[in-house]
Amino acid sequence: MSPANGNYEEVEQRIRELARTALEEGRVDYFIGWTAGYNESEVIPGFVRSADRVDALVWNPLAAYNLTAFLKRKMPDPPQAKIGLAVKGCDSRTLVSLLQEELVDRERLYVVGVPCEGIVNRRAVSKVFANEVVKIEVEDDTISVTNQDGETKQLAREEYLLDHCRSCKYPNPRYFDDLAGEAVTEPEDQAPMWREIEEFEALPEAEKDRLMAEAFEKCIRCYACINACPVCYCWDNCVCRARQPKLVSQKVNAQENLMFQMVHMFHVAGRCPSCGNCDRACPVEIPLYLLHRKMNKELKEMLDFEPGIDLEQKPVFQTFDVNDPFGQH
Amino acid sequence: MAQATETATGTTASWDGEGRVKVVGILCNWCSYAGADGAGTARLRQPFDFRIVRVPCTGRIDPLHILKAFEKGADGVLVSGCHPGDCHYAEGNYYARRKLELLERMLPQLGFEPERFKYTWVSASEAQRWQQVVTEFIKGVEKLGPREGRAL
Amino acid sequence: MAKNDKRKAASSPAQAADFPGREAAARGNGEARKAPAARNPVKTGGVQSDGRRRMTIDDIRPGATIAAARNAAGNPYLPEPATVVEIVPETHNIKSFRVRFDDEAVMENFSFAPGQVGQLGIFGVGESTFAINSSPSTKEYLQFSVMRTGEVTTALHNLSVGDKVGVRAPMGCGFPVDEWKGKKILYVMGGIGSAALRATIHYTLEHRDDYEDVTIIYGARSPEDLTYKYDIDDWVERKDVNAVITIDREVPGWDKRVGFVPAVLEEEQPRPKDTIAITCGPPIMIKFVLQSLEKLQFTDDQIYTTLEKRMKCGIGICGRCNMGPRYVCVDGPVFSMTELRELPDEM
Amino acid sequence: MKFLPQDQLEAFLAHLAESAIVVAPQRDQDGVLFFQPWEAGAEVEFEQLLTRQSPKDYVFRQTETYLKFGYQMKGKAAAEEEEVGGKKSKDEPAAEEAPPAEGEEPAHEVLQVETVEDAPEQVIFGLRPCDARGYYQMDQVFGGYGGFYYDPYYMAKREATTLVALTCAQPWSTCFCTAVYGSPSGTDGVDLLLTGIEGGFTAEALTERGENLLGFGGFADVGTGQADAAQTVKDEAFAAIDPPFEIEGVPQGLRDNFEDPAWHDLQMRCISCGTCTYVCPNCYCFNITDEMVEKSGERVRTWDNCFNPGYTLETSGHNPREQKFARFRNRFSHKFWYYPEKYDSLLCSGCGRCIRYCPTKIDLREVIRTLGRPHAAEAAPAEDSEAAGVHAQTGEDL
Repeated sequence: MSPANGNYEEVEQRIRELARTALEEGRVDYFIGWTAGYNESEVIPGFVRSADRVDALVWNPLAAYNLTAFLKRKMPDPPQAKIGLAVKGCDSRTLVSLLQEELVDRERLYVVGVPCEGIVNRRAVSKVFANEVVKIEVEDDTISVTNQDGETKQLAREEYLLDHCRSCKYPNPRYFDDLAGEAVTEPEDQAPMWREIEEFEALPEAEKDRLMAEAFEKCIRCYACINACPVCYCWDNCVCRARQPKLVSQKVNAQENLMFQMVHMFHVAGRCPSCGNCDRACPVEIPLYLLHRKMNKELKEMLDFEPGIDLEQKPVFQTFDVNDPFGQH
Repeated sequence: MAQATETATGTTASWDGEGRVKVVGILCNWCSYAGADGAGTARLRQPFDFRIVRVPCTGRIDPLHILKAFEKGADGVLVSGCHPGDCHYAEGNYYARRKLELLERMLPQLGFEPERFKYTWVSASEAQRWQQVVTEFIKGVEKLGPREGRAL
Repeated sequence: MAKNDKRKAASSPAQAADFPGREAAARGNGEARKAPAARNPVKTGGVQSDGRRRMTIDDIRPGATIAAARNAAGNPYLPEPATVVEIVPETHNIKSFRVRFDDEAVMENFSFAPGQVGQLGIFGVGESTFAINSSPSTKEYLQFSVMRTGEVTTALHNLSVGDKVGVRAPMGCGFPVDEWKGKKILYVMGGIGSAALRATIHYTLEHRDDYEDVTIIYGARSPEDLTYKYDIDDWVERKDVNAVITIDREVPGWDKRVGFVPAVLEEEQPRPKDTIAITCGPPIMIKFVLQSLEKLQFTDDQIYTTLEKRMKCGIGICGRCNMGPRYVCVDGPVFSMTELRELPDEM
Repeated sequence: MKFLPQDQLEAFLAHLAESAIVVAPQRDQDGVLFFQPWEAGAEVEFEQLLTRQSPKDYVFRQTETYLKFGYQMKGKAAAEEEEVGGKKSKDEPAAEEAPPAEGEEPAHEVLQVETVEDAPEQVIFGLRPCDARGYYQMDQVFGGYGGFYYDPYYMAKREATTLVALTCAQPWSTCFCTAVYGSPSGTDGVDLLLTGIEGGFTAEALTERGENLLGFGGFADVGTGQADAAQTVKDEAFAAIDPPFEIEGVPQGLRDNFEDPAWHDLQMRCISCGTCTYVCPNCYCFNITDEMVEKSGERVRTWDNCFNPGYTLETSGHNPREQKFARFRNRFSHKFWYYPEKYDSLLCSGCGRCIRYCPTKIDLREVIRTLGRPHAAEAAPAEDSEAAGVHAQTGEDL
């Protein structure tokens, strides 16, 4: 990850301009971007419906939410709203996945690409104080965190970025209509992509099993992960809540919770680029991204495939190659 | 009604399954199920602590079916279908192969020993091969013993 | 430091606790915030906001509050074991199940108000809510009619005589049959809607002298879809009942009426004076029946219906069967049109 | 009032643990604060204001198994049938084929049902007044208030539970307990209230149960100024919360605004998960299902929530709250209108967890401010509302 250019304000202005123009010209009914949350440490999804409200939109390294999650609900049923949307690099990959399966209607979509230089790991940052963090600011390579007493701590940006931002290969959107600001340089020498995964893989089976049980023991089955997931699109008809077939029971315990998460994982295999939206939505902080990244690591090794990169590519589990380099026996 | 018999590994266990492993086989109707049938007809000795689920095609199998089997107490799951290229429905097993391969690679992440899951291809005429595959697989599972108190 | 015992609610659950606002005031923490004036008196199951009383579980176990009665009766979640004694096939997808409680004393003491419902369940599958449609005077069994649609109903359809079920009954409020005394009664029902009204029809016919004219308009798609054929014959034969049986489309051999229920209702021209109309059937039928009744100048307080919602606990706790502040399971399933109009439209 | 010196805290916990399960806020492997059963030596965290989830799970279990049942073959030839895996139809007793020997039962399937009840004595230690008030408010629904049914599972646990609350010294920006008749030192439901001051905690018993806890030998009498110091902590905390809305008139407002287009507007970023309800100290809706494995199973009561699309889905396929906005509206209306109307109590204690842990930070305060005033529609005519505009244009909610 290259050091930050710190041109957040420029990009923010550009997003606002693009949204304003689109709204004024009637190209979109509403624009989905990021806006300020309940305090200055939170940035949340924001829906803007008139050009005079675009100034509510913000762009900074707290804008973690993958807004394509809002598309999965209604896009397949035309003729309905025309939607404008801002996407970061990883968000665009989920959009590409949806486009590959023709699950969103391109005709009704206006996409503003946002080059991204890494998103702050708000969860880690908020733990540097025991009491409430009320403000997070990023300037150059420093993250300043302020708590409710007004105390401020300076953190190294590099250490408090989301894990997958540190080894991000695609900081620029893979699909967009207009790009807000200039593309950032794509890193040449890759930070080790799968460090955490390899550490986990090296553990003995019993230990992995224990860690899994420990992680899923605390799942409360609120379904935030699947509802926040941009590529998990069954929405109101999730098989995890069905009685027939009964893959997952209503009982909440580590086993059922893990089974539920497996349903999520296998159902998004080949579409999920590990954007981390599920992980960040989890109210009890289960490190879901590890599972999804592991899956992507295996897909990469199996088929040299990365989800959401190429619009023309067929979804990897909806096709096959007779020469697939496995299962020949 | 306990009736002492030999397990694949030669240890004795009672008919009611106590002290034994539970192994589920998901077999395609056209090749592997016929192969297993053939092995039976030929009176080839097969381990019987093996519960077969017959499916029309391996393409029907969702990795979640396998996980569900484990969750409900299976100690091992063996999937077998037609050889690539010989699928009764032309290409079902090619799709299956990708899914099953991903599952096989993901299972260790969940704390499964690799010996607990295998997917393979056995044709209707390969009764001998079937005997060998299933015996070896169950031997592997028996060596590990039952999965108890596991996360999934 | 003022010490208020705030555990009242926990230590004596049925006792009313102070409204939280009053406590805040008593605590003397900074500014005391005022409680909002109670806009509506607290309603208890069965007594409506207008003070009218309806049949409730109170009426069945006199002299006790519902909670106390239930506690005396035991845990409201525990089904009473029962056995299927008879299965009556009604139509191609509806069967009536006659069940008896295994405990003879329970069977002996069981009574319910017409219109009340019960939870019929199979251990291992689940429970569903059905109207109790045997006559309230029948002591031999409870009858539930079940249309095969989902998981529980399919499992019920697979039962045989002698199989075990669990029953939690009675639940909810019945029809105010006592209030209707001296009035004309008009039943308008379609399809399986008859199941919810059968007990009430039996009640009014058994207490025939208490009521003026009784009219039953019952329609179904085809003769095969009519339920309770054994009852229909009786109704048609009786001189003191005006039974109008109709099917949607003419079929050979059918000697009764043809036409949709709302149309037949309008043709019958019942007079609204001193009449109570009770309707139940598919939502679309209810919608048109209500319009027809309006045309015939029935007022809201003359119209009653019984609703269904997804239910789980059946005792007003689990939260899903609400329409605004009312729960269908304890405040209903019987509602007058007047009551329904007050509630938010979440049918 | 008594005083518990800081160095006596662990001894007090250990004392409590002798006769009850002690549940206290502790960090898990990821540094997330949860209420967990306490064992000697474990580190209890009181510095962070709120745990991630309210402790309601200890009284209203997320998974409550209350019935266990099994179908078993009994009598002659049962074992043989099992062996061949024969599907012996239940209404076709084996006796017809082979009459049983004298004194031997014919084979038949027997249903065994067993009830499960479990309510160990427990102390929930270090919960905040809003959490305690959550129980207090839920007591109304589970306790049979107003003549409704009494819930034996909740109440058995509730009656075996002692609540030792801790005054909030420093409310968070999402706290709004004072707007809903609560207080950072509120006493609803609390048995013993601790207030952190220099060197330890003052302890006020509010009930007989609380009084009994003061029997622990580590308590000292309050010293000079300690009671005042505690009062200062309470007053400052109370003053630190600026009530974000006026509760009076909210039920009427929600009633008036039931059809208000602003509901569509506010729910746009809701993803319809259940996080808000599962972290909430008050939300109590549940589901009942039978879970079978082979021939034995359980009837379990599990948390459910009004955002679950299947919550109100009827077998016919009809769903009274099919659209997300209706489910969204139900949650707020239930807390501030339906529940007060039925139980004469609010169903919100102002902890603010739903705001903080919502994946998209839906703000309850904003919803109540917008829709909890009488006649919002009149204040902002529907025609002018943006939401109405979009809704009318596109006929959809996201």
